[in-house]
Amino acid sequence: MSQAFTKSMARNIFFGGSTFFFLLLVALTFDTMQVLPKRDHRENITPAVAHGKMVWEKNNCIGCHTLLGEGAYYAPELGNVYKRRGGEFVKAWIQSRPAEGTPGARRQMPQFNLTPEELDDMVAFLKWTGEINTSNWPPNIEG
Amino acid sequence: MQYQSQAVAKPYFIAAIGLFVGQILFGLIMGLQYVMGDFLFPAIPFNVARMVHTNLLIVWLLFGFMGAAYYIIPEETESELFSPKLALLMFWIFLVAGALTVVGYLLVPYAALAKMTFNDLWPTMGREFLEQPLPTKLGIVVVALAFLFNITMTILKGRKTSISLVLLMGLWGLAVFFLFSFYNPSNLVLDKYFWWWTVHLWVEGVWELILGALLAFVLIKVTGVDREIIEKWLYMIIAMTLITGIVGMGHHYFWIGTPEYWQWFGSVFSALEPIPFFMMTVFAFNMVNRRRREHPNKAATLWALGTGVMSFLGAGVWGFLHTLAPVNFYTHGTQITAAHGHMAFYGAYVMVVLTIISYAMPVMRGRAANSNKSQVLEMWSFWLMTVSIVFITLFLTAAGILQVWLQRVSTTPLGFMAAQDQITLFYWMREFTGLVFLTGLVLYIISFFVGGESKEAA
Amino acid sequence: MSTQSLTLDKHQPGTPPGDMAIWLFIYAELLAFGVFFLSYAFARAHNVELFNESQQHLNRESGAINTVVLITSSYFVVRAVAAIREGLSRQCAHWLSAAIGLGGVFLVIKLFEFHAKFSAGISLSTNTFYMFYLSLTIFHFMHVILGMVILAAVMLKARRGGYTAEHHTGVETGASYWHMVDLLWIILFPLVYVIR
Amino acid sequence: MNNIENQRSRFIRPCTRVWIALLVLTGITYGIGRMELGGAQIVMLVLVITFIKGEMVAGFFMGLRKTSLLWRAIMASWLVIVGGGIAIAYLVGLK
Repeated sequence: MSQAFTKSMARNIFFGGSTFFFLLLVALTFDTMQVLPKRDHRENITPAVAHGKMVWEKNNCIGCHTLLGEGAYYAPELGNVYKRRGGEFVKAWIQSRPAEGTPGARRQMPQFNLTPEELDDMVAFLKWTGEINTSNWPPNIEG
Repeated sequence: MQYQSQAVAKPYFIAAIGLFVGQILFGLIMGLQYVMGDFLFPAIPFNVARMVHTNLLIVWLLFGFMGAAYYIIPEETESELFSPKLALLMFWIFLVAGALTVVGYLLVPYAALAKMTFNDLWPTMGREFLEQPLPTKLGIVVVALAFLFNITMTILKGRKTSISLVLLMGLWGLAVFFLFSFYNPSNLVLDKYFWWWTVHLWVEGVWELILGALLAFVLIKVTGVDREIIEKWLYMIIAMTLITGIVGMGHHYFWIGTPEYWQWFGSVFSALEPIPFFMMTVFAFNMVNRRRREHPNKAATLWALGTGVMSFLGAGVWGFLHTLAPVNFYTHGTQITAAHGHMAFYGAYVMVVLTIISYAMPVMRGRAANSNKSQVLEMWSFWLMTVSIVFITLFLTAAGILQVWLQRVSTTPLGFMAAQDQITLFYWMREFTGLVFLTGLVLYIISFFVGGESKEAA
Repeated sequence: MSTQSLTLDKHQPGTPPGDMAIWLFIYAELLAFGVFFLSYAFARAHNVELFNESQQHLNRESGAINTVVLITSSYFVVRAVAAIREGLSRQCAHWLSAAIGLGGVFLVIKLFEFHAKFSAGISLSTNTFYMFYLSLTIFHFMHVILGMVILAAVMLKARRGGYTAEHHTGVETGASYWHMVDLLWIILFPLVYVIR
Repeated sequence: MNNIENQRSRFIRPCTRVWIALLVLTGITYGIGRMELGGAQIVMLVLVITFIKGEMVAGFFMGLRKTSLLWRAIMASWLVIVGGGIAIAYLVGLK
């Protein structure tokens, strides 16, 4: 290429361009933070919901499932599981996993030995998650 | 080897390759669990295997990056490392911490591990890729700071080249954005929003600076092309990377509760993200075609070219496939994402680390390049691994398309498990291809032990 | 000295003025804006009534005045380049200052527009039209600022006599970027304010 | 030096004429907006005017006029694609 393509100009564009777009990201983030309360309904985050999220994390549920589409793709989406199955089903399902697994089953879910309180809070968390405004994702109830 | 202290890179590279093997083995376990649900259950449930698989990947790439920095920086700054002893100490700390973490994952139920490591005091665990217990996370910060201190001091006292500057910025960025992993609010949307500041700004941001710097260094060495030319390309590539990639983060903000304008910002900017990868491919081939010397290390050149092509395919093309919001609406969180993830990580980061290892290891062992026999074997491993990853990606893409069709597009959508049953064949083919990949990796390791007449040191 | 060597500076014949790196950047920017413009156009096609209705509330006058301001500012920059090609550093700096001043006028007018919209409670999330209107104009607004920073750097160097009739790639580089900012607004104005 | 001497002696430079032309075209565009005219023909007129303005800025201000065909072609095709895309989108929206 011509000599008129200089390294110092390329460097300036790198610094200028990345600063510019980082500022744009910060500005958009600022706006997002203003809008989020209307979409995530944070007023409904009760202590039970918050604890439910901890239960979710402590058992590494994201290692098999997706939540709002993020996570592992080994097991069903759970962002809308409350709507799909209802709270009682979710609790019964988690409780009834055999510790040694089901021989010959297609996929296996471990027995996590959750307490009744943990189960309730997990369901509260999943219920709250299902009420987040996700722009109509997933496309249907199957997740 | 021009500087004594470059030798500290060697244990880093060896550890990286060792952990790479572990990563692949766990990948194979998971692949089998996709089709044989009770394989190794309940000893190693899928979520544990996956955590080990992804965490090992991250850790071995970090080992690779650090080793690369320890190798490159003395040569670029034309001075010995500030403290080789510190580098070696950090190596052992990082290795032991990493090993303990993996052992913890495997031996203790995750919830018990969380309890043992004070997760209740400051919950950070249980989020994808950031599953590490708090002490491990703090350990990473300490190791990273000591490492950065070492590298920064070396650069300060020596020659300042653009390559070392870009590498340094990338590494600092890596440490800075990792700090977001300590932020875990109970509001899931906020959690996810800033979780991406670590994950996205790593792999589609600062890591690409590291990638660019490593590639530029190796290209200067193997092609002998003028540093000025290579460095200005480097700047243009990373400029485009950040210009498109920073706001391109919006492609993760489509469906997690964030405002809808992200669908536009994310689509527009991430649609441009293939450009820097395309430039990288053009750059690599251009430089090799304009080479001023015939470097005896053909394998390293092959890896460098492969990085260009495969990162463009994996990150660029496969990323673009599902990055537009209307498409992503259907593909989000399916095997399509997995397909993209595999090829992008292999094509960009695995390959660039193997490139620098391929170039630097012979030098550290006192020769410009390995014997012909060894290089031929290494090139075989290159092709086996690369072709395998292409096929793994294709099979997962096929699986993903079918999954999307059956579960989301169809007027009578199937449930998740029913859809999975329909695509078992592709999972079997993926697993088989994974074994070919492992064969390639074994050959790669063997190539280090193949003797024969080696090329003299340059 | 022939005109040839003057106008071409140290360029290869046939390449545009300024540093080649800025041209790569310019094309990248054009691509990003182009995609954004087309996104607007096709989003509008799906929602004509909403776009037509919301467009009524824009201040077309300030949009038109700003077009004039930017075109004139661009013209001043042309004069600055012409001046430095004749080796007139001081004049070059003066033209550049005038161009930067007009950039400032653009920003002020735009700020009034933004203020009116924001105080009416309009934000990115109000509707698709305002999402685009605000995104496009704020994104462009930031480009005007960036362009002014570049021109200011060039102007300061010109004032110190840092450019000559033979060596002034820096002036041309800054000028090319500023013209791009102008060019983008020339499309943005009819697209967002006029077409209905 | 001939050209420059000529340019300096001329009262109105070529770039000044371009500037005036741009202002006039802007005035027309504004007038169309002011009258709130719409419809396919009007919009095509606005887009043609925009294309001409774009080419003038690119050619005379940015200096692409004196460059090789490739450089001019990139800019012209960008203008055509963006303008044409807007036109197509408008026609789609009429239905």
